[in-house]
Amino acid sequence: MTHHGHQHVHGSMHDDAHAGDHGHDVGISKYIYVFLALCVLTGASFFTYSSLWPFHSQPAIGWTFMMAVSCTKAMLVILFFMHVKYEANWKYVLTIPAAFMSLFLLLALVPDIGMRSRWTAEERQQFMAEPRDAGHGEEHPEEHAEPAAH
Amino acid sequence: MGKFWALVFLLVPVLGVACFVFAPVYQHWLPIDVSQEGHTIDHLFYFILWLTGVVFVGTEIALFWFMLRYDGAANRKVNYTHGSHSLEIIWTIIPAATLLFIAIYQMNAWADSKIRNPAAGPDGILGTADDMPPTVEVTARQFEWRLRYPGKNGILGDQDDVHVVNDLRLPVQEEILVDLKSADVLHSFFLPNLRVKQDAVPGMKIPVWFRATEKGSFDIVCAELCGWGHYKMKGRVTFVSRGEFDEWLDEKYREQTATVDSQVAQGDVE
Amino acid sequence: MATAHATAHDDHAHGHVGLEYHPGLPISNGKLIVWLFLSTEIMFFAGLIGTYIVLRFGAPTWPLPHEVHLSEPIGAFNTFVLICSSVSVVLCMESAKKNNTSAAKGWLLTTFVLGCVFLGVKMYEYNAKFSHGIYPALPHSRIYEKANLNYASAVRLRLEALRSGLDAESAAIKERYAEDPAGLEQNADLAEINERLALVSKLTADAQAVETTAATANNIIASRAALNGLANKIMPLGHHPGDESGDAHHGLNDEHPWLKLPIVIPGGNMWASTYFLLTGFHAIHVIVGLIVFAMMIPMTLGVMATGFIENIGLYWHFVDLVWIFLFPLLYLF
Amino acid sequence: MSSITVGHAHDDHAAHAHAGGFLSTYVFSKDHKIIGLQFLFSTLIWFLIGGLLALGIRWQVAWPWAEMPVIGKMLFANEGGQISPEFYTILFTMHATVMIFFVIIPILAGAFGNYLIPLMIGADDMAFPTINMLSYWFMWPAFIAIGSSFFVEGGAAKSGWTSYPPLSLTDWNGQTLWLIGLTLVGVSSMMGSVNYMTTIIQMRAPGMTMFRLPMTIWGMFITAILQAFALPVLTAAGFMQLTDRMFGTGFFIPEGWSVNNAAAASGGGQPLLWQHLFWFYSHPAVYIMILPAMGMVSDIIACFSRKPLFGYKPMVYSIAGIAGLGFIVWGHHMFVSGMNPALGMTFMVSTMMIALPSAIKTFNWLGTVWGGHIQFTTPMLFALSFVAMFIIGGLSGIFMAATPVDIFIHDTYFIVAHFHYVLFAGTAMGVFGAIYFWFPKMFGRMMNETAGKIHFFFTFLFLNGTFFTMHILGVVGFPRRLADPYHYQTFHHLQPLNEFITYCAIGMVAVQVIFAANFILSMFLGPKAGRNPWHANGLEWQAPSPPGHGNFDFQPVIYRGPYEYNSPESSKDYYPQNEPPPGAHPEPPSPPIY
Ligand code: HEA
Ligand code: HEA
Ligand code: CUA
Ligand SMILES: [Cu+2]
Repeated sequence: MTHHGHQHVHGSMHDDAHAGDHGHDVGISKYIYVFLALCVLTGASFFTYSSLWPFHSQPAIGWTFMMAVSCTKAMLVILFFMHVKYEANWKYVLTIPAAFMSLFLLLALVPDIGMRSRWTAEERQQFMAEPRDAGHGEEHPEEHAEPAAH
Repeated sequence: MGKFWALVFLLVPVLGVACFVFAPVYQHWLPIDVSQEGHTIDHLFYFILWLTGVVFVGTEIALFWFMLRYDGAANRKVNYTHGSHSLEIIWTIIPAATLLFIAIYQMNAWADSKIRNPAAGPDGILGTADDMPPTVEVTARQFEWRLRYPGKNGILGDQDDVHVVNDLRLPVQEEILVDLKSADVLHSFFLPNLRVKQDAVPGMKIPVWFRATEKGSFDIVCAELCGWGHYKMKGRVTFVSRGEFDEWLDEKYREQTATVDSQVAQGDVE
Repeated sequence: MATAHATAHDDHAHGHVGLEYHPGLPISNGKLIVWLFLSTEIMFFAGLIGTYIVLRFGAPTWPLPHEVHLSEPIGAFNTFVLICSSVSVVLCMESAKKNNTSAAKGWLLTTFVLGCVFLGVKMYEYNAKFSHGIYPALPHSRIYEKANLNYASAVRLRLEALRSGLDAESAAIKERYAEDPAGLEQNADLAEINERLALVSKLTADAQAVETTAATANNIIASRAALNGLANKIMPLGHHPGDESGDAHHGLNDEHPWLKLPIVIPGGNMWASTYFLLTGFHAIHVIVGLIVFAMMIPMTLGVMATGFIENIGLYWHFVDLVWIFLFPLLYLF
Repeated sequence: MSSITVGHAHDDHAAHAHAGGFLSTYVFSKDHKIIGLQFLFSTLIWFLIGGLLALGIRWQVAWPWAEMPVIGKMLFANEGGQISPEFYTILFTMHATVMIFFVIIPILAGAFGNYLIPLMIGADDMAFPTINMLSYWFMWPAFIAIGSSFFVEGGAAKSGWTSYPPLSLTDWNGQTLWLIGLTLVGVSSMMGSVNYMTTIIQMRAPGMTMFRLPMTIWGMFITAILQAFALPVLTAAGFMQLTDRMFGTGFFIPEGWSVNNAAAASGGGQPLLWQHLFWFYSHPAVYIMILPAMGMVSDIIACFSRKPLFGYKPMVYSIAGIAGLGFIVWGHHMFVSGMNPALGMTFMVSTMMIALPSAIKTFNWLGTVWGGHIQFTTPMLFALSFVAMFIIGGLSGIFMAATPVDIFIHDTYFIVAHFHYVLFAGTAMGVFGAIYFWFPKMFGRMMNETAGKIHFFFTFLFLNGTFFTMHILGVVGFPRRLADPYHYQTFHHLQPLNEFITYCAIGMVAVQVIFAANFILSMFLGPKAGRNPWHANGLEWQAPSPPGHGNFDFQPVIYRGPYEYNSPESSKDYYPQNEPPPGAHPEPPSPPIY
């Protein structure tokens, strides 16, 4: 094809993009520090799995901790590897609405899907797994209506 | 030409209003309401109809008037303006207030029809002794309504249950609680004459409640696409007096045991 | 804002004017479109991860990692691999910025290799699931949500199928050695088949016993206990402190992998659905990244290429970011 | 010196000034104008198909099971020339799919977005012409998937355009093709929308600040944002449905679910999950289907009222407000779906609030017409009818937003009336207006005004005959998606009304012949248009008609907003955006370059 394509090489704009960068350009060491931090943080969330983790009986603590760690890691990657720390304010225009929308989607799903056993039909309960702590002791009366009727 | 087009646009509010004025005359209107609570829905409908009707006529007439009045052929001087702050504020605040009012005004009716579940009994809490048992369990399936009454002992899910298809009978003047289920895909349990509509969702047991004020027989419509036979998924709901209802239920129970017995006698039952 | 004078077209062959623009943001168009693309990706993964979260926390129960042969150390290792690859991408860009093309090429290759390692590990992990019958659904899946009569009859059916298969096999061998009884006696396959048949008959008897107990027991607890016992024998559930490999159950299915009996994993089906969906889409994103990296290998990665490297880097970091959340959510929660 | 006069010699500057061969110029072109026209032609053809499918629907509803004249025997030989109930479900599913995904969305964003964005902001093309080209070519596999689905075993998708599981999981291959087609349309839209955003942010001519952009561009811009944030969720949901169908995952089915006595599926999910994810996209999508039309209509109304747009900034803010609120109202499609009723309450309040920005827009359009100097051209008539019709469609939305009322009217023809008023009477009329308005720019020739007015008159009449009466059906409770509504006693007496509606629908499709003829003939025979036949202010009108490759034969520099009609500053009744103010700059800052 003889077509050249229209790759717009905005030479001068490219310089603009890094105009703010020069002051921060401490080179490679910055990335190494971030890398180490990420490794340590991965180790930290992995720690919740080890037997030394004191809160095995309260999973919520572990979950919160891990999400906090993940968010920190995400921030490090976004700020340094993706250079967002050095970007102008437009970054907020993109990230904040997306974050809000995903959160709202999640929240609105909770009452229906998250609490989907609220209005459960018996037919479903027959096949549904039981909560782990229910154990073998107390039984729900409806569950008696199991295949016995076959 | 401007005049002509303005008149064409005037047809919209004129014929629109005429449509809504004449429709009731030809029974093209809300089907008769035989429910205790349906009138609140109808009332809200009329309220919104009047409100939007006024807005509709107002805006359409304004458009007509401007088209007539500011026809370019008349060569009037143009009113060069970029807008008006105070007008913007007025036409933001007034609709906002109106809409907010409708929003709040209807909440009670919504709560009555979907939130204040009579199953909870007088104390309003589910799972206590005074809970109301369901009158009937309706299971929608392609393409029929399976109905199950608790029978004499009032407990669903035992040998005593009465099974019926499509022919829903219910006592009049009593609070009815339906457990709505689906055996396959989505359906919707629509009683136009009671202003009741609720989708049946596989895996869910959704409570539906209403109270009929008049005897009679009405359509049960399936209002959610459920396959090729969606159009024929028709049932009937018949409201009868308590006595007639009990009698009918007894008879159905006898029929049912009779067929089961004869099947057992013939060895038909696995 | 100052008007940045940017020439739109570098090629004047078209014979039309190059126009001047008034850009709204001080970044290149390429970078902007990549960022916009990434925000659509955020919503895509928000849909997937959000679904996972509500399904998981709304589920009556969820399998423990060990029950679905999920190994946390492997997951952590893969997290580490991706972090390394993120670093190598930025280093690639830094080298390119300094016009150090060979170093840049080296870092690019490192990234590429790390991405491949990630996928290799992922394949190994998938295989661990598949070999245990953990698929999203029938016909391959062997997961049952609870030990009920359905389950017991599924076990019996599987055993019956095994028996008829083994019978056929042994008949075939016998036919082959019809004229050679001595050879038949020494045939190792036949011996093994007989051994298996013995086990299958024993298990069939057990399963039938459980089924009858469960169906006839006048007390639910006894029936439950029998059914749970069967399930537990096939694949024991629960956390086993000490077995860190994630693979050290000792049920019938592990002792005799050929049995492939149905297993009970409460919540296992939804687990499999979400796990494969999330990791699958993440893996697809990794593959796309690797394809681009592969295409970059013949390129000269000098100053001219920094913009491009930065953009693909942004994408790659995003893929890493997704994994940063997937790892705890899928492996550690 | 007015820059309009600059470069008159280039009026006939052809789109193919450079040697590129037929294929790369007209087929695999990267020029935004050619791509826009490609979208326009494709969508018009699909529009025709969608309209014919609608007639199939109307035929069945008015005369259930009656043999279709002439074509019945050809199409439904097996059923003795009648539509089968199954085919009826295919009809409305595909009618809606075609209309929404292959007509309205691509004609707004694909055709007009592509054609107008660079021209109106003073760019020579999109920021990424190759991606732009791909976004058109990704439509083709989708066209093929959806088109061929009619011929696969079991027929095309038949679970409604909403594709609610579990029904859609039991469907035949048509549904798989539907999902694939939609995913591809999604990919196309995504590529379009990120490209449009980049172009609008980065490639505006000097002086073209955000608040000097025409409303069309604002509509397109916000639409692109909506697409970018909402569509990926549908794509994710579509993949989940695809894996549910093909790999047996259980996102949308409960435990133990089985249909037709098949073995119980593993499940563990919830049918409502699809509805949430689907409407999380599809509610913003209804605004995707109207915001660009609102923008174009604003431009047309201001131009033919010869008066500045009333309240430019409130108009912009209300578009943004609609977009923002649009993300938090999706639950209003699910009031009776089994959704948690408390959630229904919150969605009701947000839905009420979304009427507010629409109200602001409506009043500002009226304000624009007020005190103007109205020229009753065809585009103006269509634009005014957009306003008149959108009011009806919007007000019927208020009934449905009221949760208790929605209990009764949900899934009745009241809903059908509502969305045809906003989609057909609103958007499609806006699109007709836009075609009449920008046709001279696209093809360098004018369309016939008389034919246009006849087209308008009958479309307007028939459209109201068709859709207004549907409100009445809805008030009786007449359900939608029903192959034979007279099965129910309650609806027996509605058949005459349905027949009337069908006659109007036939009339409406028939008068489109006038439009088609006018469109096709004018392309070749219409009088030459010149650069600015409507004396409009927008930058696109200062470029040649049709604009050549690279769009402008001068460097546009912008001095004012696009709505300075009858400005006291100018002696003419219009004042192009790039005309230097008297005295301020005798010469534009950058002299024209040739
Ligand atoms: C372009 C498309 C479009 C647009 C713009 C809208 C706009 C609106 N829609 Fe509509 N809608 C659809 C397309 C659209 N809709 C489709 C396709 C469906 C059905 C999908 C399906 O099920 O297949 C649907 C369904 C639908 C439902 C679900 C009904 C049901 O299934 O039960 C609801 C419920 O709330 C709703 C509400 C609204 C509201 C409140 C608006 C508002 O934005 C309208 C606001 C406008 C005005 C109100 C008019 C102008 C204002 C004034 C003149 C000011 C004064 C007014 C007052 C004070 C009241 N719509
Ligand atoms: C943009 C969307 C759109 C448009 C334009 C239309 C247009 C029409 N629709 Fe449709 N419709 C929907 C979207 C749309 N519809 C949706 C979303 C549904 C819901 C489906 C579901 O339930 O799942 C629906 C459902 C629906 C139903 C309800 C079916 C049912 O529930 O049982 C009916 C019934 O009357 C109907 C009728 C019509 C009619 C008569 C038209 C007419 O206005 C059509 C007129 C057609 C034309 C005017 C085309 C003319 C052609 C040209 C202009 C091209 C010219 C060509 C060249 C220049 C080459 N539609
Ligand atoms: Cu059942 Cu429709
Ligand atoms: Cu909506």
